[in-house]
Amino acid sequence: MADATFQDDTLSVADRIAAEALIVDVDGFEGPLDVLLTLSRTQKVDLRRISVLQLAQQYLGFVERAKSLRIELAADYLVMAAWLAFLKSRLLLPPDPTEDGPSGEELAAHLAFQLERLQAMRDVAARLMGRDRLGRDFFARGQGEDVTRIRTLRYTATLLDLMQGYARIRTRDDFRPFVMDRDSVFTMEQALERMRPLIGFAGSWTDLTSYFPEGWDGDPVRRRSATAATFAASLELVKEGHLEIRQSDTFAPIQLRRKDERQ
Amino acid sequence: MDDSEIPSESLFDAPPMAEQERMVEAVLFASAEPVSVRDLETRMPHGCDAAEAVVRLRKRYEGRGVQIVRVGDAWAIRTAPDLGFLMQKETVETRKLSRAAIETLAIIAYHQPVTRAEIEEIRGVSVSRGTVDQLLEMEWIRFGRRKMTPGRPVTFVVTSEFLDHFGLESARDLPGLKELRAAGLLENRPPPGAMPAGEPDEDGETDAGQPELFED
Amino acid sequence: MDDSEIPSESLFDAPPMAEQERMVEAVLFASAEPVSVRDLETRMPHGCDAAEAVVRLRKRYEGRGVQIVRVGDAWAIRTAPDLGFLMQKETVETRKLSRAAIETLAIIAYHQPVTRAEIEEIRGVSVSRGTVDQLLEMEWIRFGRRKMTPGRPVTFVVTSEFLDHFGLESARDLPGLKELRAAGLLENRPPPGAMPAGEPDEDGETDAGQPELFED
Repeated sequence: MADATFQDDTLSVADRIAAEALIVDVDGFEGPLDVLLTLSRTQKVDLRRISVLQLAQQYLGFVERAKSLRIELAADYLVMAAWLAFLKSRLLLPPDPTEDGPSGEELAAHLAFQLERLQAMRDVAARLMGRDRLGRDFFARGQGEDVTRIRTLRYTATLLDLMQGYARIRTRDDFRPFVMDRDSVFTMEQALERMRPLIGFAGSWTDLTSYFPEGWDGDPVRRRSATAATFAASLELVKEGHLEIRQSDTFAPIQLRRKDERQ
Repeated sequence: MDDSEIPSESLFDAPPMAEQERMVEAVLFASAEPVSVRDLETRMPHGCDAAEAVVRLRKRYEGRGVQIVRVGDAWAIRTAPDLGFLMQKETVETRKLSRAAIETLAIIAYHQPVTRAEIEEIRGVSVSRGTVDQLLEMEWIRFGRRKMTPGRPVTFVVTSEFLDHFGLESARDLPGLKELRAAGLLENRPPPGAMPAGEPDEDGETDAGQPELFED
Repeated sequence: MDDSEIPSESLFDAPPMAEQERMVEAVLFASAEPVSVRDLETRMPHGCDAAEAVVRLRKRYEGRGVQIVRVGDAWAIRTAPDLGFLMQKETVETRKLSRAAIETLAIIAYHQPVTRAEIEEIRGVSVSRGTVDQLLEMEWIRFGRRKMTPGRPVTFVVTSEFLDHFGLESARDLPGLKELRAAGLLENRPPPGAMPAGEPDEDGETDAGQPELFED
C-alpha cells in the first residue's frame, strides 16, 4: 500500500499548482507548521485521518522546489524537512526492536495532533474575532455622569510603566563604567595571609575548600573567587616548600598537607 | 446577610428591594466600566443585597435596547448587539491585530494560564517581539501566576477587559471550549519520547496547581 | 414586532414603536452628548417617529434609577437626582504617576521588603518624602517588618490594592529582567563585558533575605 500511494513523486497537476503557489507565497507563512497545515488541506480529509507520510512527502517536495527555484528558506523550514525525512524513514521501515525511542507512528500521531490543535486555535480565533464586540457591535455608556462631583485626584500607572521603570533603573547599571566589584573578590594576598597560620595544623590531607574564609563558600561568584585565590596561594606555599598538594583525578577535590620540614 | 436582618430591631434597615434595584440601575448606568457586586455594596446603604438587585434588574431589561451583562465577577450595561447599526458615530476604530496577535490571544484565552514557550509550541514559531506587548497594552492579557516548573516561567491569562470586549461572561463561555476540551486539543501533550525528563510530570503539577480558572 | 409584518403595503415600513423605543434607548445610552430628535431620526430607519419614541421611553423610566431628561433641544439619560449620593465614586480624576514614584514603586515591588536606603541605592538618587507619602496614601505600599539590621530601619512592601490595580496575583508574578527582555519589553542591549558579577548574587540575596513574602 505504501508503494502505490507514496513511492512515486508524481503529484497530480492540482497538487503541483498548489505547491507552486506555496513557493511564491513563502514569505506569507508563519513557519513550517503553517506550511504543513496548508499542505494538509490538499489531502481533503479530516485532519484526524490525515496521512502523515504523504504530508511528509509533500513537504519535502515543497522544500526541494524552493531549492530548485533558489528561494532561501529559513533554518527552521530545513530543520523540519530533516525531521520529516527521518519520520518518513521510520514510517516506511519495519520497526527495529533494538532501537528505543518513540515509534514512527507515535511521532506521526503527535504531528497530526499539533496540526489539529493549531487548526483548532485558528478556528476559535476566527470565532472569537467574529463575535459581537464592544465598541463595534455593542456599546458602553457614552457619557460620564455630571451629578454633584466630589473631585478626587487619583494617580495611576500601568503595569508596563512599572516594568519599564524598573528595567530603566536596572539596565542603567549595564552602562556604568566597568568597575570590579570588590565585594565578591578574594585576592591571593588575602588567601596567603589566611593560610599561613593555618597550614601548621594540616598534618593530614585536607580539602582545599576547608581553607575558604567564612561566607565565601555559598554564593557561586564568591566561591569561584575564593577557590582561585586559595588555589593560587597553595601553589605559592608549595613553591616555598611549606605545603604538599595533590589531586587524584580531573575535577577531583584538591587536597593539601603540611610538608614535613625534616624531609 | 440574612442574619443581620432577621431580628430587624436595627435602626438602619436596608431599603426595599425595588429601591435597591434603582440604586444598582443608577450606578451601572453611570459607569462605563463593569462594577463588581462588592463595589456596588460598598456604595449602597448597609444591608443591601446587590447581587439579588442585579438579578432582578437584569430580568427587567431583557429585550430592551440596553442590557445588563455579566463580565467576570462584575456587571455592566451594554447596548443590545442587534442595534449596533445605529451607532456608527460611537464606533471606535480598534487597532487592527495581526494574525499572529489574534492567534496568540486565542491560545492564551483557551489554554490559560499559558507560558510563552507553550504558545510557541502550539504555533510552531516564536512569538515575535511586540505581539505580547501589544496585547498587554490593550489590557486584554495580563500576567498570571508563575508556573511550578523549572525556571518558574511567567504565564499569561486573559483579563476582564477581554471578556467585556468580546461580550463573554467568563472564560468558561469561550466559544467551542467544551468541544476543544472533549477532543483533547487543550491538553498539553509533550512530543513522544523526544523530550527530556521532567516535562510530563511538570505539566501534571501545573494542571493540578491552577485549575480554578475554568472551574466553577 | 408583529406590526411590521401585517399588510406591509410599503417596502420600507418603519419598525414598530416598541422597536423604535429600544433604538432611542440604545442611542441615548451610548452617545457622549445629548441627542436631538432630528439626530435620532437621521440615525433610525426611515419613517421612525423619534419624538414619540422618546416620550414613551421617558414614561417607561419614570420612577426608575435613571431618567430621560431634556437638555436644550436634545435628550439624554441621567441618574435620578435622589441617587446622586451613589455617584461620588464616579468623580475621580486620574493622573499619571510621576517617574520618580513609578521607579520607587517598581523597586519596592521587585525587592520587597526594602528600606528607604536600599531604594536610594538602587535608584542612585535620594527618594523624596513626598514620593513615599504619595504611594502610602494611595495604599499601593505599606510598612513591612523592620529589618534586623543596625537601626532596625522600616521596610516597605506592596499592598493587595497594588496587586489589584496591576492585575497581579502576587508580586512574584512580575517578570524578571531576563523575561522582560525575552518578551521584547525592553530594548535588547547586550550587557557590557561578560562579567556576570552582580546578577546571580543579587538574586540569591533577595530570595534568601525575604522568604516570608514569597512563600505560599
